[in-house]
Amino acid sequence: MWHWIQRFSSPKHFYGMSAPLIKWFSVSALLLGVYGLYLGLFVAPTDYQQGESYRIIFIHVPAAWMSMFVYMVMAVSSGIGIIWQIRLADMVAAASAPIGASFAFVALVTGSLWGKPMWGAYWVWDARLTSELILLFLYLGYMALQSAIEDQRSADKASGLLAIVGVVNIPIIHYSVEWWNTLHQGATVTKFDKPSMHIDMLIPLLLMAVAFKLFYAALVLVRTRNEALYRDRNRRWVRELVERL
Amino acid sequence: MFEAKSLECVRDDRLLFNDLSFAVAESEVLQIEGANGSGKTSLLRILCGLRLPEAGQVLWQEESIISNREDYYASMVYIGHLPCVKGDLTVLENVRSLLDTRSLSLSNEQIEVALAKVGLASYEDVPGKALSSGQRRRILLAFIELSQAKLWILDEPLTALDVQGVTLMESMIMEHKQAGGSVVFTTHHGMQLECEMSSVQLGRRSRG
Amino acid sequence: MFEAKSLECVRDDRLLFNDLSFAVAESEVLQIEGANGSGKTSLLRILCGLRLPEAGQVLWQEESIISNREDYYASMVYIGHLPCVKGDLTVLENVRSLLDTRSLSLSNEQIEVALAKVGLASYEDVPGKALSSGQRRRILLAFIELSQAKLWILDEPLTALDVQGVTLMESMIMEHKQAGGSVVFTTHHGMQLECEMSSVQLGRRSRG
Amino acid sequence: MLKAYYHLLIRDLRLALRSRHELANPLIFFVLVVTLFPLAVTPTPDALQTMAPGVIWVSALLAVLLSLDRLFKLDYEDGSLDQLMLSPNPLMILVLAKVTAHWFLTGLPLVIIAPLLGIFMSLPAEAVIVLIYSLLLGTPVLSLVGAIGVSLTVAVNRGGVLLSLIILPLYIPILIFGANAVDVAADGLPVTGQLLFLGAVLALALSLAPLATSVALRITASR
Amino acid sequence: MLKAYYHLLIRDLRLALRSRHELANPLIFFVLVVTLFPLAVTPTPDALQTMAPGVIWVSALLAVLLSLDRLFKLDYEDGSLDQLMLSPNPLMILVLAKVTAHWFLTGLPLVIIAPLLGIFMSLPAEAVIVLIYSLLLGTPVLSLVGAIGVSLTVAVNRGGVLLSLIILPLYIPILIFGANAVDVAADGLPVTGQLLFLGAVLALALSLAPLATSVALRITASR
Amino acid sequence: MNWSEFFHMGGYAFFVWTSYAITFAVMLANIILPIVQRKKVIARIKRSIKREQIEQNREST
Ligand code: HEM
Ligand SMILES: Nc1ncnc2c1ncn2[C@@H]1O[C@H](COP(=O)(O)OP(=O)(O)OP(=O)(O)O)[C@@H](O)[C@H]1O
Ligand SMILES: Nc1ncnc2c1ncn2[C@@H]1O[C@H](COP(=O)(O)OP(=O)(O)OP(=O)(O)O)[C@@H](O)[C@H]1O
Ligand SMILES: [Mg+2]
Ligand SMILES: [Mg+2]
Repeated sequence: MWHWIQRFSSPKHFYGMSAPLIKWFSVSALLLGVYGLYLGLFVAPTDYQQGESYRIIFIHVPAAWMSMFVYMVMAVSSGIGIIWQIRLADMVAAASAPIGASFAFVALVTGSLWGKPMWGAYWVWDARLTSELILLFLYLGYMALQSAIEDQRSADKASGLLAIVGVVNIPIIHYSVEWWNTLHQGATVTKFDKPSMHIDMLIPLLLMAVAFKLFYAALVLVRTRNEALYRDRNRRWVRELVERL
Repeated sequence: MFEAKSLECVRDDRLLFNDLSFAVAESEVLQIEGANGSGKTSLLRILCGLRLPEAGQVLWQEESIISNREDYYASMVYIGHLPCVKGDLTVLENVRSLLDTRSLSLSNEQIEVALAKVGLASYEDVPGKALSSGQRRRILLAFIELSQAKLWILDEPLTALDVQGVTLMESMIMEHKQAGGSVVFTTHHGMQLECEMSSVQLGRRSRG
Repeated sequence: MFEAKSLECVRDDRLLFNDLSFAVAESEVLQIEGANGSGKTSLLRILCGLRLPEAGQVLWQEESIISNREDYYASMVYIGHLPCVKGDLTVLENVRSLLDTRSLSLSNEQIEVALAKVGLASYEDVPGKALSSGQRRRILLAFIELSQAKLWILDEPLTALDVQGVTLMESMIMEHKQAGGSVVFTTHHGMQLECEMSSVQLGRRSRG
Repeated sequence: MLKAYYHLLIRDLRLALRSRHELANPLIFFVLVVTLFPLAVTPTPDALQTMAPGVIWVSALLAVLLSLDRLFKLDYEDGSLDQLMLSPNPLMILVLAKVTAHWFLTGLPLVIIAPLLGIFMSLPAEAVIVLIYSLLLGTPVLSLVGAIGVSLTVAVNRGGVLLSLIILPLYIPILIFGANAVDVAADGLPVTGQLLFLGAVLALALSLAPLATSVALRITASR
Repeated sequence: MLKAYYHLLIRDLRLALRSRHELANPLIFFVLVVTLFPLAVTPTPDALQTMAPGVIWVSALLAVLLSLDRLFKLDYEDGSLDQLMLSPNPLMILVLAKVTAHWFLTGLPLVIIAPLLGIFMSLPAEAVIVLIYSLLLGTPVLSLVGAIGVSLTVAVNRGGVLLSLIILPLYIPILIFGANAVDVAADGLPVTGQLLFLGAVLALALSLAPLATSVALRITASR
Repeated sequence: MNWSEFFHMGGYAFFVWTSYAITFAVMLANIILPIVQRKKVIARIKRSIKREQIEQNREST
């Protein structure tokens, strides 16, 4: 079993195996995304409360979900990397960070663009927004630490540890901000009503969510392959592979 | 007693050594040789368990040092390139706080005897920052002397020592060997030990 | 050409030297000798005008170096204990930025010739942080070589150099002397120069 | 093991006492930053009072942040940290000793001086008392969590700002609850909830942070 | 001489660009510290707006302060600073080059990102524009004056907090005028007076600070 | 539905289309950057292979 995992998780094996997967993931992400956007932008009805502005939902919500999902992937694979010393896991974590950061960024930007028409301000200091912002900072911290430490192995372990500590922190932040806000219930906190989901809105939303996941899967594979090439640059399999290119 | 098993070390892009194995018995003195940048310091840090080798392992009394740190550290002492001396503590306090890391409580007299031996008699109360670099290294010599460790791992122990200092270090190693202890060390300068000495050679090809 | 006049240096409470005078003519090589902590580095920093002596002065072509820094610095070069190498710059960029401090604009070819001479051929594009300590010191050797300075002040130039490096340094000093330049240096290790060499001895009493 | 804890604690305190200006530094930084705000904002007593809990807490947090690198930096640079890691005692104990010393030297002085600043910024008496409690519970967490960050960045050349990037997100819950407790107390409401939360976070940090720090130190040493 | 200025400027910028994470750090610190405040204070838009000028200016000031030690520290540690001081070119020119590089790498990014934070803290548009101007005039002064402080403390081991003690008092006038300008602009009043003052201080700093810094460097080197 | 109405988005055009534009820009960057990165890595490995070959030749001669 152990040997099987070791062999299966060797960068060389991964490199060979991942190429077709990338193709499948990216093609299906594209198809689902296009169909989801078509349904979302053309078919879904106008929201009676928010007007057309709600159509931001089809990118905002999937991006927000992904930003959290990717962080979990990053933390879990960092944990695997630290505990079982599996290099591939470290690579997946390192490859996930920039993708997750860009999802968090998209969620923030689209959210605040949505906030202006809905709340009259680009930004309010409420629980969800604040914890998303801090999530972005956690990603940035991970990336900064990763690039600041020269020794690759230490960099992986150190930033992996940070990712894990960050996991402990995320729920704490979330509940602390929430509690802090509800204590101060007032004109400040703009509660947004959860739009009662019309089925015609829900379907494109879910399609987009799946498309984003597939997109992430394709991207993380591509980036992990790069990491594998770079980190194994002195091993024979990379040398032979590059010479064939 | 002490064994390195097919160690491999990679720094940045370069393989420094691989499949390096050797053993150190009691009363054995081992010199690690090699040009600048051949990986001596890296090897010694691996032997201490401070750095993890890319492959292979280090055994202390047949057990891996990583899973058995406490036993191993109770019987070894390491000095590296760095002085480990606090400018704000006196010589005596410096030695004492080094010994504290090993949970050794010695009397002032015992420490003073060792300080006298390494040529720091009457310096007990001088703060570290007022010492010259050679005198700083001598604090470490006193620490090794008092550490009651079986295995000494010394990285460039002759650094900054003048001629008398070198002789002192040599005689300390000889004494330790006679008492059944082992020593692993590196040096660029010749160490004249009047005893047999094994050696490990690193990084054959030197560039430039 | 270069003259030190009754210099005095005090560190903390200790008088390191006083009334120290000597002169260095063209084509002269001067070694500063002394045990650890006798004040060699302090003296060299005084000679560079980096540190002010407690008394006395340093003259360059009959003028005090403090009042005449620009002339003096245009014709001398100093290397100290520290590497002066930036980890993030390549070897070539490192040499170039050292030369920039002296406002020398040399072509890449000229620099590459010097790098080849000090044993760093084909290392032009390697970043400083990937060099071993010996290779770092060699960057300084290339800098001295290209500096077009008449007076070299070298503090422990043999630090971290292996046997080939030492030979290289020796031959560089000989060449510089033959070209009419002067050298002031310190070292703990023997430097075998096939020429006469004056010397100044610091701190007779060594303790410990 | 207790002896190892005690010896290291004493050593660190003694070292700090030897260079007395070092000792005062975080405190003075704290006072300076707190006083910057009334200078930068139009200081009506009302505005001051609304700002006071936040300003005092943020400044305390920054003062701790900036003092963090004395936790391991010097020991790392002169090699003493290697010796600590080669100690036969569990690394966690040694980490805990160093963190304790750090708290005595930064957190505790802040707790002591904070009431004065609170009064300067026209906080009511009950709020000042809650300020003391919240800092008393919060600053040890800052030291404990900070230790993880420093141990990760101690080998990095210009770690200063990197450290803040890593640590500040982790500090935010403590900041929110600490400042909020004082704020609520200023309005005369009960604050047991917030203080209990801070206590719980302290317990969590006490049990996890030394472990994480010692893992981080082993990673850092592996250079 | 101009060439020496230019070469050194280019070298410093190149060095910073090589380690890209370094580049972003003061900026991220700035954003983080600014976000700490709304978290610590009840964030009604009104309260935020009153605080905003002060908070943004204080944070910018702290970000510059913390980034200061990259001005000379590394060069000091690896000996490059000695080489600069042994250059036949006037030391003032070299100091000016290093300060310019420092401003490009910290002050300028702060000026660019500040409007965004102003909007987050509900500042009105006119105030945001004045914020940009005041930072544009103020941050170079922070770098110039900071350079004096760093050159004095670069040889001190744990200079961080000592540095803030020396520098912060010097920064206070700039802080007061900068924050006040934004504050006044938020109330819709004219601010030419404050901006003129900042301009005058900049001119003064430009003419005196490099000299003071080079004297301080000579003192520091004399170790 | 006609196109101009569609692009007008009931008056929310700025917010909706900026959101979509930024999202697509970020995604595009996410696609392009790893490809560029891959090219760089491969070029770097090729260069170091070449350098080693040169060095080997020099040693053998
Ligand atoms: C900068 C501003 C915003 C940020 C950072 C943000 C962030 C987030 C995050 C992190 C989530 C995922 C929450 C979860 O699943 O637990 C989310 C979901 C969502 N957001 Fe936003 N958001 C912002 C603004 C808005 C605005 C203005 C609206 C609409 C008025 C909105 C509508 C939604 C909806 C409908 C969901 C899905 C809720 C659910 O899953 O139950 N967001 N947002
Ligand atoms: N922190 C580091 N990061 C990356 N590479 C390093 C680091 N330290 C050393 N190296 C590289 O590892 C190699 C071995 O270094 P090491 O310090 O083990 O050599 P050494 O044999 O002790 O040399 P010396 O005789 O100079 O002490 C060197 O080529 C160096 O380039
Ligand atoms: N920064 C300092 N502060 C106080 N005293 C110092 C300092 N640096 C050196 N000293 C003292 O000055 C004396 C001379 O130091 P210096 O570095 O000049 O000696 P050196 O001859 O170069 O020694 P080495 O052979 O170790 O290089 C030493 O005794 C030392 O204690
Ligand atoms: Mg070594
Ligand atoms: Mg010296």
